[in-house]
Amino acid sequence: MVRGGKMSRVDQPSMRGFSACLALIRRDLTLTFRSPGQAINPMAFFLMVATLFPLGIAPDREVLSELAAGIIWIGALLAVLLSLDSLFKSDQDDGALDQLLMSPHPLPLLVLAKVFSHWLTSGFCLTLMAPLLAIMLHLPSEAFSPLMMTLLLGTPVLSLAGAIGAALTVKVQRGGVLLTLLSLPLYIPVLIFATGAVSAAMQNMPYTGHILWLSVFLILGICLAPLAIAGALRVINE
Amino acid sequence: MNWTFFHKLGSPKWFYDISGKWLPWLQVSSLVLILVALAWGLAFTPPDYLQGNSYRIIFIHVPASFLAQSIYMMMATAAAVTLIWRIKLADMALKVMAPVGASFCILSLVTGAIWGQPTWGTWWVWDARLTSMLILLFLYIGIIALRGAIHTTEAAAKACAILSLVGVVNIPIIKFSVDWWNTLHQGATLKLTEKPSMAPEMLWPLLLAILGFYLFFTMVMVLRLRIEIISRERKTRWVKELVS
Amino acid sequence: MLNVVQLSCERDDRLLFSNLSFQLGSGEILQIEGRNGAGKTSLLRIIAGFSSSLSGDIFWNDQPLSAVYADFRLDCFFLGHKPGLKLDLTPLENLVWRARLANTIINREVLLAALDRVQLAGYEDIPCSHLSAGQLRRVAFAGLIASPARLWILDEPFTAIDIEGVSWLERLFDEHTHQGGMVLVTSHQPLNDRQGKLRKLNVEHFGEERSVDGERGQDVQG
Amino acid sequence: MYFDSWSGFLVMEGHGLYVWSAYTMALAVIAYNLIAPFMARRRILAQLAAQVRRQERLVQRKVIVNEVTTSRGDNNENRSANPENTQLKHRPGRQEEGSESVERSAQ
Repeated sequence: MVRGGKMSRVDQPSMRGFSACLALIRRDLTLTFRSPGQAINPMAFFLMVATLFPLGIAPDREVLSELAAGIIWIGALLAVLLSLDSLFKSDQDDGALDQLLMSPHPLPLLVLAKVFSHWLTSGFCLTLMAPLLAIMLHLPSEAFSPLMMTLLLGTPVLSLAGAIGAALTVKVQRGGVLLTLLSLPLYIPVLIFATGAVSAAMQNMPYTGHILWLSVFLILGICLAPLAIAGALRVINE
Repeated sequence: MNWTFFHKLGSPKWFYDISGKWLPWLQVSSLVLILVALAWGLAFTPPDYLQGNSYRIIFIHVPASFLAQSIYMMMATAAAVTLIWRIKLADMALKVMAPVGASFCILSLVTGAIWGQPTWGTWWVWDARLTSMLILLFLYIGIIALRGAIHTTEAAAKACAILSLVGVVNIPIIKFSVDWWNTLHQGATLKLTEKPSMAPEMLWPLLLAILGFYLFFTMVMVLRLRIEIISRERKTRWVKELVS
Repeated sequence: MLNVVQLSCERDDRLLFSNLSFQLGSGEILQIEGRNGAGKTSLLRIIAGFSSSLSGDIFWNDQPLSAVYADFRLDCFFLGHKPGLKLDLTPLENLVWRARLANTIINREVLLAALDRVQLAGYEDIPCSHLSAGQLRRVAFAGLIASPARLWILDEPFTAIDIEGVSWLERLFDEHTHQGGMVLVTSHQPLNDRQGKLRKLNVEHFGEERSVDGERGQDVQG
Repeated sequence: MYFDSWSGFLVMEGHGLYVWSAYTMALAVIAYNLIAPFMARRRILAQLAAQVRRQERLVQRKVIVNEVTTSRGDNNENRSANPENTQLKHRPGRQEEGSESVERSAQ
């Protein structure tokens, strides 16, 4: 009698998927705190991008306030891309990725935990830094709240979409450039709606539509991206 | 429902023999059609009242754009077939279609830019369709680069399949957001590739050109697929006999 | 009980092995031999469930592996070439996250006892980056001891292990098989067979017997 | 023919440059798509031919080695236990490369 694959009720251990995710998140966070270099790089890069633009274009107020949202968002996008390269590669190098694939828990769930811990150390920190840069770039005050909201909703999508590229290029030696190439097309809708929201706010028009669209992308990312990431990891590690 | 046909279709040797018969017909018909269509469009149709003769570029730009998009759709279906039924031929098709699609994407971009010059006086216009086409080119280059970066054939096959499926999910989102972005920033400029109400004598050469380009694409794909089959099945006896 | 039937694997259009079959009952050790590149590691990774591009079938407790992969992984411990430990974490932290990932509830004492058994008693709170390759392997073995998995799949466990480490490991295998466990191991050193439960399988016997003929190239699995 | 003269056809009331450059670009893409497969075909066929030649060379070298070993093998029968044929187990089917096939084809 071939059952549907589940052991009999009695000896089936309760599957604690959630505690496995928590353990993964705790592990990644302690790893980041133990070697903070990994988390500082994207923030330093973000700050540097924001200082290069005034030097390159013009320091005066009207020009910068017009460009501020775009500069901040493109800086955040590139900084996230920078930190994505080592997402799965560090696990691949020391064999921890095999343990991840060997876990009885569903891989998309574990991958979601890993991407969440990556977002905490990269996207979230960039969002916290964004007001500082907004001031430096003379962003008008009414545009601060949409900027923060779009960053808060948009950076997780950047991590999720970028993780697909990271999973696909985990075994490629110098996969950084390829990762950027694979992830950029997925970033474009987020960039468009985020900067659209801020510029709409600057012309004091309502920007709730943009925020709703960004949350649509976020939910779409949370549902679909882990499946693609898990599929890619399984395929690459055959 | 017997699946023998479907599985037979999947075997490289069977495809190699059948395509051997189709090839000459495809070659002749596609080249003849393209020549006729382009000659007709270039020399015999009257100029457009608004854009003058520069609209003749439409006979290349529109077929190339259609082809670039539909090749990506075909790649997505080949990717789905590779992942679900694991038919090797589908992966060979996926690998072979990418460069052809990229070349037509580039052709569509360049002809669009050239067409933009006489109409607006600037070489590059951030028009919604041209921008989407540019992003589509990034998707193509991503797949070609990923195929080159992973060396084991099985892993490369499945990775590219996943990437093209992710890409195909993303195309409508990109199209929607680029169109929305375009209307937000620009006034109602003449949409470049929006076909002005096509007079019949302009429409016929265009349809002929589109058909010619699609036949040309099928011919090129069959050519490349046969070579890929020989390369992948080099260990089988029928390829060894073929080669020696 | 693991049962592999007519397994064949093609890697980069090179036939590694074909129609390879074996059974592994509880209390048995199976050593996979073969020269480098013969496909030992690929065989282990296929059985552990990493690879899905194979023809032939694998049964776990006489159910197809694809249907019971969660139960299989609850009961299986895989040790690859690399120890699978994060170098910035301490051995204890490494064992904790690996146990959590494998869904086993483990308290500190059990882990400390396991570390003690592998002679790493004092090292539990030193970052793994300070440990040598041999010690890292022993931390992985501590994970092995602490895990309730019945099937052990070990890929070249004897690398970077000194002589008395090898005999210690063999005693560990005997103890595990004595309690009804199963061990699937690849290594170049011949294991001495104290309790008559050791069987050997050479992957090369199932190697490339004949060039892939036309029909073979046609089948859908490819 | 809409245009009255060949030169009119080339100039196309000033738009000729753009139209013709677009069409040459199209010609370039069509040429690329036609030539690339043939280049690839030639490269792969050359590869396969080289592989077949390497295979034959391998076989010939084995035949020569066999004659040498069998002639040497007759006069020093006692030293026959060289490492290759200690594990003279029956091997199902022929082994393509590797030293075993030396002693196998010698049987």
